[in-house]
Amino acid sequence: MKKLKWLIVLCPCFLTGCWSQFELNERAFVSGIYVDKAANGKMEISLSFSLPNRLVPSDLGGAGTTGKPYSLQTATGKTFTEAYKKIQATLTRNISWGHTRIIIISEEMAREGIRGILEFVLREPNLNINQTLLIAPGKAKDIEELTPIFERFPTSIPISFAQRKVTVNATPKEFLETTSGDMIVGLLSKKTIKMLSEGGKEGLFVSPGEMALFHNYKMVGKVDTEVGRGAFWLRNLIKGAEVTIKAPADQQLISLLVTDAHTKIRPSKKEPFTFNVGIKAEGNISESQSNMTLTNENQIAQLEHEAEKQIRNRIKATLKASQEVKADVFQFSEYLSWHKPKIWKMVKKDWPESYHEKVKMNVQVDLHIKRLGAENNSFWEKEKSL
Amino acid sequence: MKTEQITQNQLMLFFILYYYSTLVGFAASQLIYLSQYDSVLVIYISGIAGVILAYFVIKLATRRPNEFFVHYGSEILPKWIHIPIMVFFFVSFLQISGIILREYEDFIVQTYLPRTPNWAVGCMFGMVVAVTARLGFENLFRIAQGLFYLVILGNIGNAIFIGKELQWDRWIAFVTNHSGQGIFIGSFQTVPTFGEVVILLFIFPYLTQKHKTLKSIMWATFFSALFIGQNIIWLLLLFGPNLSSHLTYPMIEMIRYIRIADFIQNLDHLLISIWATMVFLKVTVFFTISVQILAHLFHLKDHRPLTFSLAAVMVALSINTASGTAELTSFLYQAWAAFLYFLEFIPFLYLLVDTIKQSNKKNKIGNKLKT
Amino acid sequence: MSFFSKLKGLQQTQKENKKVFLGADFDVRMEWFKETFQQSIDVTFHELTANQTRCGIVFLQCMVDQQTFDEQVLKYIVSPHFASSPSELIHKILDLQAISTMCTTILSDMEEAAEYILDGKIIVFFEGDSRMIAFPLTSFEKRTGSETTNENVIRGPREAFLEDIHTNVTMVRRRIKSPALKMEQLVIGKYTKTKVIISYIEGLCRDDLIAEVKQRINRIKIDGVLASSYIEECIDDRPLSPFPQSQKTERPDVAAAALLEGRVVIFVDGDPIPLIAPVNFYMFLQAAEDYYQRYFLTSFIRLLRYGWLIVSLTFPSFYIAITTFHPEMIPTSLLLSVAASRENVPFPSIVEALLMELAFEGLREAGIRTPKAVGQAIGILGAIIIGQAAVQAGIVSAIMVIIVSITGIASFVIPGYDLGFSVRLLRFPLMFLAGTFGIFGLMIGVILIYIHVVSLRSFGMPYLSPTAPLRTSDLKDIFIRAPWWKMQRRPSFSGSNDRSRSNIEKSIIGEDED
Amino acid sequence: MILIIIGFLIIFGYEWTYLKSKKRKKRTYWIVFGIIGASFIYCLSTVLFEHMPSPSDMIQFLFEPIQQKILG
Repeated sequence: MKKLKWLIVLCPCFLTGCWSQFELNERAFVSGIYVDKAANGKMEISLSFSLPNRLVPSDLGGAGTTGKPYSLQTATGKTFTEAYKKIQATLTRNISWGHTRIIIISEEMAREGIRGILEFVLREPNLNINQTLLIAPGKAKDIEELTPIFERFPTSIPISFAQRKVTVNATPKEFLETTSGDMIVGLLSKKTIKMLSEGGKEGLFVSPGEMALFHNYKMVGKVDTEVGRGAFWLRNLIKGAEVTIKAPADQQLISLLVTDAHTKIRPSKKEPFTFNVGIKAEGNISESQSNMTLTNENQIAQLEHEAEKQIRNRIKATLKASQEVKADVFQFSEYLSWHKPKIWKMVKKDWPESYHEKVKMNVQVDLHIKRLGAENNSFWEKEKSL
Repeated sequence: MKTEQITQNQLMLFFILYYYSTLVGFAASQLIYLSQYDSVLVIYISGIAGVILAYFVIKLATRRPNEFFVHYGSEILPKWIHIPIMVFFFVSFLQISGIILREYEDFIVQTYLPRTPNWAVGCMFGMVVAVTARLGFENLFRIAQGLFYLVILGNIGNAIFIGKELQWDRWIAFVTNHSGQGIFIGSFQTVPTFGEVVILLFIFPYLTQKHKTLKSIMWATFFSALFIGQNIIWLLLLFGPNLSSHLTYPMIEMIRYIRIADFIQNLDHLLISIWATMVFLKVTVFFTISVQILAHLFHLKDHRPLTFSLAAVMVALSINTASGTAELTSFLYQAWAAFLYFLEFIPFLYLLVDTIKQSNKKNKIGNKLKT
Repeated sequence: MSFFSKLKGLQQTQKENKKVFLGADFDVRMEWFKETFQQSIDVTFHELTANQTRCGIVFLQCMVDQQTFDEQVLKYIVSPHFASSPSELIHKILDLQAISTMCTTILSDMEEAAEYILDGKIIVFFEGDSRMIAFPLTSFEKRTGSETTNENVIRGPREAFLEDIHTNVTMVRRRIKSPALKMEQLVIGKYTKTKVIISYIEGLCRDDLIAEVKQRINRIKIDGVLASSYIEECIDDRPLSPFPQSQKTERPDVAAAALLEGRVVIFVDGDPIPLIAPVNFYMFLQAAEDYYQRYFLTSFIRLLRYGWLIVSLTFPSFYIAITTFHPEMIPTSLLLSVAASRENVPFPSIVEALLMELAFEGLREAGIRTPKAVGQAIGILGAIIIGQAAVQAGIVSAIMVIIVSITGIASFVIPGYDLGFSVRLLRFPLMFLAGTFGIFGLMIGVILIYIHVVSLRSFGMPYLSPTAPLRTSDLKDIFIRAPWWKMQRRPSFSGSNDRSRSNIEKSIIGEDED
Repeated sequence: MILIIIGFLIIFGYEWTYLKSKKRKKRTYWIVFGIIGASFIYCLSTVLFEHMPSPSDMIQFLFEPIQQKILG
């Protein structure tokens, strides 16, 4: 036994220092991937690196924080690998994919198709398939130029959009799960504004915007923010979001915060192409510009009814938008295949057509307003009655 | 040689790990590819087949409960048939351990140690296997007992934390989606894995309370089918059959999906190393049996001096088996199952011959008594 | 091999010790004693005449209580009232032993007499009779006022064993006042003739265990036994294992508790730390205080100890593995600060870790060996000044200092010092493995250690005993400590048929609740 | 290759001391070292001849047609 232990102790001594080992300061950590379209059918890959050498505290011999702690490297290539290997060639450190959290693809590239990108993401063992996937208008790599006000890295900003569910959080995994490559993905919007924090300089400001519809891994259309709200309901992302509706009596605006929501999609039993969408939601009133008496049970019931109707219309609008481009972005086909495998087998071949023509939706919304907030009726309402 | 050291509890816990390890880790992708939503059903069918095989194996083994199969086998079949069969068993078990080791090497190298050569991983692993084999079955099963709780903890943790990511709407598919073809092909590939219970024949003399063996095996099969089934259901609910069958190692992708409060991510390395210990157990048990068969064939007092050299052969086999993943997978999917069927049906032959011989003997004695 | 041949040689020389009988002649015997103890200034030879009989008194000057001897023995012998004739004197002293209540020994073998003298007894012999009498008036300077120094408790007894074996045995006997408590004495060591007492409780302890312990101790042929560790190394099941296979304690209460569990305690004269066998892995993680504090607290602290045990074994290697092989395991924000602190470090992290670990071990060793007054200064120097300076100079990263400190603290959390030491030792091969194969290497190392521990035995008892092989009834005192009224059965390694240890009727809900 | 030779030398030495300490019969020595020798030759040949047939090739040759037939 003793000899053996020595053997085990000695064995690594012969071997240390080879193969897979890279120290932390020999690695370049990719925090985000930007994909743009380049000329001649090539793609332009930009990798955002975080630079820990610029984060060294100055009392430990660091250079202080003169530069920004991130950098962007760009290269073009026919395939993803070709491009990233070109970047690797210019770097002193090894590219490390493990901390990539976001992939941003330009609209132009998305319209071309993102199959190649997804293929690389899936095949590379170190890349997770649960990053955030977003589409950017114009050049994707410009997003990196935004000024991170609260965060250290620009990539944290779009990631937080997805995490806080202000835009649809589509991941490569969700894309890959589908049979047809139909998906709804969040689109960013860019704007240049004056930044107070940067001493009034003009800077890029990125916010969540419209939504992109994908069919067969290609972007085929967009829906605007208003219509896109329906997607939040259908994809079960609405929890924590705000819904503004018009009061039934005086058409003034009332805002609700959805505290709990659950969406259930089932193909209807009689008609295979009609889907029952059941939504159960709870919400609190966060603001009311209307004169309606919120403490009245009947009034609230009316308000709920009105809200349900509006939500229903939004969802239907979203569905219609997706049907127009034949993109089954909410995976109704999946529900059909789970519940009615036989029917699914028959319509599998020309599903986009059937989706476009036959699919209908029965939306059942059950909204319940639970709390009114710190005030019951709007304050001016009380003065009147006094 | 000391016998009767393995308690029934140890046997049960060991067999749970034994089934669980490779099926979940390596075979899940192929199984889901073949039988889609029927995979769980396939697991249960295979489990039942395994128990039936175990019944016959135990029946054969209980006739001479304290002797080694290698020794008493020549009483059943003529020596010139028995010894080649034993040599075949020896080579097969060594080959099986080599194949599992190869799958494991590929897995580790691809996922965690890119650029590390296969043989380095194999040598490290082979060394541990040899050390464990040297300690004999008693310690091997004790190791299993200790590891079991760790594995179960890991599994439960996995099940809980992944739960919120699952798409529960998909569960109805388990009820509605069936295909006879899928069940048949899936079962054909999976039954041999549960049929590996045939190793019981070689460890039978070591067991205590031998009459309870079948019960332990049944419980072990039940629990492992439960755990495997749960993992496969989780996989299907998380990724769907389409993506699951496209991933080389769907388990690891699933574990990567665990997010606890956005702080603890990527627990895969830890959980995978827990799982790897199970693979280690499986390789070791096959290896130990093959070494013991060889030692018994030569009528050696113990198997210890053979372990290290044969471990080297195992590592060499694991590398020599296939030149690449494509060759390995095509071998595993096209010939492996049939080979295992052949291997696992040999005990039936012995049982049959033995039964005939015994009834003959009885008849003869009966005849003698009559006359 | 050479070790064994030495042992054989020893055996032969010991056999040569023959008995020497020199008859009744006074001068011949006196001469023999003087020759035997030539050039030994501490041996006193005294001749006197009492009642017309020549008496010889031989003893080790500094090891006997001369005053008591004078008052209790000599006074009577010399007094003319004691006996009227030489033959009556001899008859009274040697046959009737009528001079004191001390447990004297009568002997006539000169070699034996010499041994008795060396053991601190007073030998008295008379003209005209070959027999000699030995008075056990051993008395020497002992350390007194014992208080625990290593196994400290907040609540519970503070008494600790001393060097003198008889004091130690008494301390245990005072706690277990039962005739079933047996103390068997053996003498080991060719020159030291050290007393070794094997104590156990008859009926609780397995008979084969007692026989095994005796047989193993009797097998030892050695020049000298100066401490219990001499014996420990000779009776280990697997002497090449880094893990301790018998427990050591300086507390009589721990020894008594071990006896009550059916274990054997081996006292060695001259060492305040007796051995306890058999032992399992988990006993090294139990402290005496566990049984004196409330069970909730104890259970929590025990679980904590297991956590720290794992930390102390694997923390540096885990750090090496994840930073050099799997940085994706670290959350991004943490990774960036780790990477930033490592940015200027010139060494690979395995070298860095080894450097720091070795420095830490050196500091610890220096702290123990240096005089107490200087020790504290070394602690401050090492911990604060060197650590700080090394980080600022960019030789090691701040994270590594944290890791090494945490590991160091973790190794002190383990109550069994022996186990703590072996864990500290095993850390180094694990670090190498982690530096070569990452988490996979670490896992291989941990499996190897686990396999080794599983296969270990301490006096036939499996080292991981209540968990592998599993004995559910014994688990009450392993990871947690169940309250006393729940632990009604003795651990299963006790040989007693009647395993019930206590019978306390206790319901959790108070009786007068309704 | 050097690693294999070193490895087998260590194995050889280790088993030699093991057998010696256990005082085994001469026959055991022959069998053990025979097996060590055979495994050494196998290991060496896997390194020297990259495309040496392995048992798996044999299994594939024998059982692939059978499985094909069963599965149709």
